[in-house]
Amino acid sequence: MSNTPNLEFFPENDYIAENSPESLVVNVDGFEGALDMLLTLSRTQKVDLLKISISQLASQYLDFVAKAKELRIELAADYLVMAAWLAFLKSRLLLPADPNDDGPTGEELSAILAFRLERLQAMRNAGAKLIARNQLGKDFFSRGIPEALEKKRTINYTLSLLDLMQGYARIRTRDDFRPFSADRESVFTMESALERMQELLGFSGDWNDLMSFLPEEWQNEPKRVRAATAATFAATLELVKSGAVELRQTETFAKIELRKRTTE
Amino acid sequence: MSDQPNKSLGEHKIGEVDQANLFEAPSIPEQQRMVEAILFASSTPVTVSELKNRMPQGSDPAFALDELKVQYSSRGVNLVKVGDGWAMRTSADLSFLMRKETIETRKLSRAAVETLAIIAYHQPVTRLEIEEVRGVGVSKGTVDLLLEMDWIKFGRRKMTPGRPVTFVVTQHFLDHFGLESAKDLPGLKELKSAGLLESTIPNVKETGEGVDEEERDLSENLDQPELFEE
Amino acid sequence: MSDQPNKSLGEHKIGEVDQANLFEAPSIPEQQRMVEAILFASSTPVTVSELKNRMPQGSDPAFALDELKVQYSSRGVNLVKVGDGWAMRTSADLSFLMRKETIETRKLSRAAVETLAIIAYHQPVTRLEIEEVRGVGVSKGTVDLLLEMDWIKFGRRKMTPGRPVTFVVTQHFLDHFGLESAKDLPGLKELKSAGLLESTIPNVKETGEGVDEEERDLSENLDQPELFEE
Repeated sequence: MSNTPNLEFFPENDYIAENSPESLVVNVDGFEGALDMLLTLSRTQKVDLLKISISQLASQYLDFVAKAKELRIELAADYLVMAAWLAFLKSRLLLPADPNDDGPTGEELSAILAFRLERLQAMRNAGAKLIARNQLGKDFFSRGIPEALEKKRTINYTLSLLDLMQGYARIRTRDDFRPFSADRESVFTMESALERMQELLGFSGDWNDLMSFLPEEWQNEPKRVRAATAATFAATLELVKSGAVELRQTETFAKIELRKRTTE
Repeated sequence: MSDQPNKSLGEHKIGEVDQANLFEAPSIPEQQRMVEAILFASSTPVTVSELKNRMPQGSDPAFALDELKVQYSSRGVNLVKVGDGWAMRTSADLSFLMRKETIETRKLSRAAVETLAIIAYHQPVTRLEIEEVRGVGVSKGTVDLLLEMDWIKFGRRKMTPGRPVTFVVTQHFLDHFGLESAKDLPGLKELKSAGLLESTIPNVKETGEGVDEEERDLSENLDQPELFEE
Repeated sequence: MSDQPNKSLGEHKIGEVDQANLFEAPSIPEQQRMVEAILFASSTPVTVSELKNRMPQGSDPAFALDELKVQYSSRGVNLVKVGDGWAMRTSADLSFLMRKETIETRKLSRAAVETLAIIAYHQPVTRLEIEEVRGVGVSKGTVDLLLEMDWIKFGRRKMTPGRPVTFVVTQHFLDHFGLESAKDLPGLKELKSAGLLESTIPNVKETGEGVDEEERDLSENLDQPELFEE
């Protein structure tokens, strides 16, 4: 117990950095937690881990924490938890075992701590051994020019006879409506009729036969006349709606006449 | 991979090495191992002089390469010269192992189905005729796909201006659909009675002025109810 | 690299193949060439079942692999087993030739090395278990780094309350450290028999009085740096 831990004994010199005259900040980053610090402390006993005096280790650690407090060093929570646990362990080791107490004995607690220290040390050694192994890309190598696996995709198209028949049926059905798309030559659109009417109305203020508005080239073939008449009539209705034109028909099947609406 | 290398080692080099460069040059098998490892790991072909630079003093990579080349010539991987350098390559006859073939099942596009159907029902038929029936153009891709699938082929040229080429269905097509001939395809009436045709059967004669003989034949064909059995 | 393989071919397989699968399986030397080609071409390990999938029907890649492993054991490039897979790797004793190929890797922090070791030796292991061994929390950055390096991955969930996720090492980890399986980790047996891979002390009562033989062996073991031989 004379082995009072001296804070300066910690491995790195920068472990304790002077922050202000009154408080010291412990560079806890140097340690990976309280267990790691205990492991480091245990090495100061210069015996192998299994022969270590846990009670001496506990005292070392508690002295360190006490000194840290005295020096107003802020310690992380896990260091304090460890300190409390070690204080408990020490009391167990010092006091005679209470036969009525079911809790672990001081020896058992010591064994637990020794086991944890050993296990940590073992993993640390294992990690070192692992990293010391030959490594891919450092000591042994894979093929420098790997040959890519060429992925060839074969597409298998499926088509049943039913699909084929349905496809054909679809086209034949569509034929019924073909005039819409097929007979472009005999179609006079309402848009072109409207355009034409707007031009012609500019010159005419009298009543005129709707038929006189048909373009000349659309007045010979019956099919074309019908198309042009329908388009022109529709355009006229559009013009009436917008208030540009007046429309009249004296009796059924009589001529449809129209004139430009004059603004009064 | 026989005992060849050992033989040749004995004959060509080991003696020399033992006497002259005992403490310098690695043994010939060692040099071969080195060349092997360097070529394997390098991401680019390696020249002889680069090998020499990388290998211990007194090495003769050119010789090791020659030996290795022979050894590997019968293996799945060969030593090949690429420009000035050397590299390992999969043996050409095993290139099929480097391909992963996947088979994907896909539905034929609507355009392709319709084009195929028109060819089947109207054959021999020109591209223009297909377009007339479908009411839209037929893309080259669609025709190519059907040709590639070996479902259609070129038929006789039409004796009309421009002598356009025609399309007919192939034996493979018939086999695929279990048909004896294209005439076995169900007619429009069967399609209708099977509920496949919603509207009335159009009168083929009306659809245009220039219905040629074949089309008329077809329309007659379609009027005769045929039993379709699959 | 002797006539061994040919001998064993004759004994084991060729007869079978000739009689049973004459038109199916390639000859054994052919199968070896194929395995060779596939493994040389791939920079990552290839499993036996993948080899089988890529080779012609009736091939027995496992047998070909055994033969090839022997043949390549003395070469500059070796056939190594990595987990479920097989890969071609340059011989580690030739690493001095490979300075050009060496990939500079970042040095791992002590925390990362320890965490990796704990996962490798204790797997499958939960984060909490890692923290218990280290006596300190495991930072997300450390786990992320190891995941990113493809050295660890998530394993099955533990059947304990909360069903915590576990970590295990990957095939790439095995590949990177030249391990055939996680069972080949250095010193694994000793650690196991010393009870140091347990989450609790193997036997509290005994250890309190006297350390048993195995533990004493281990502690000696740990202090004496062991030579690792492959």
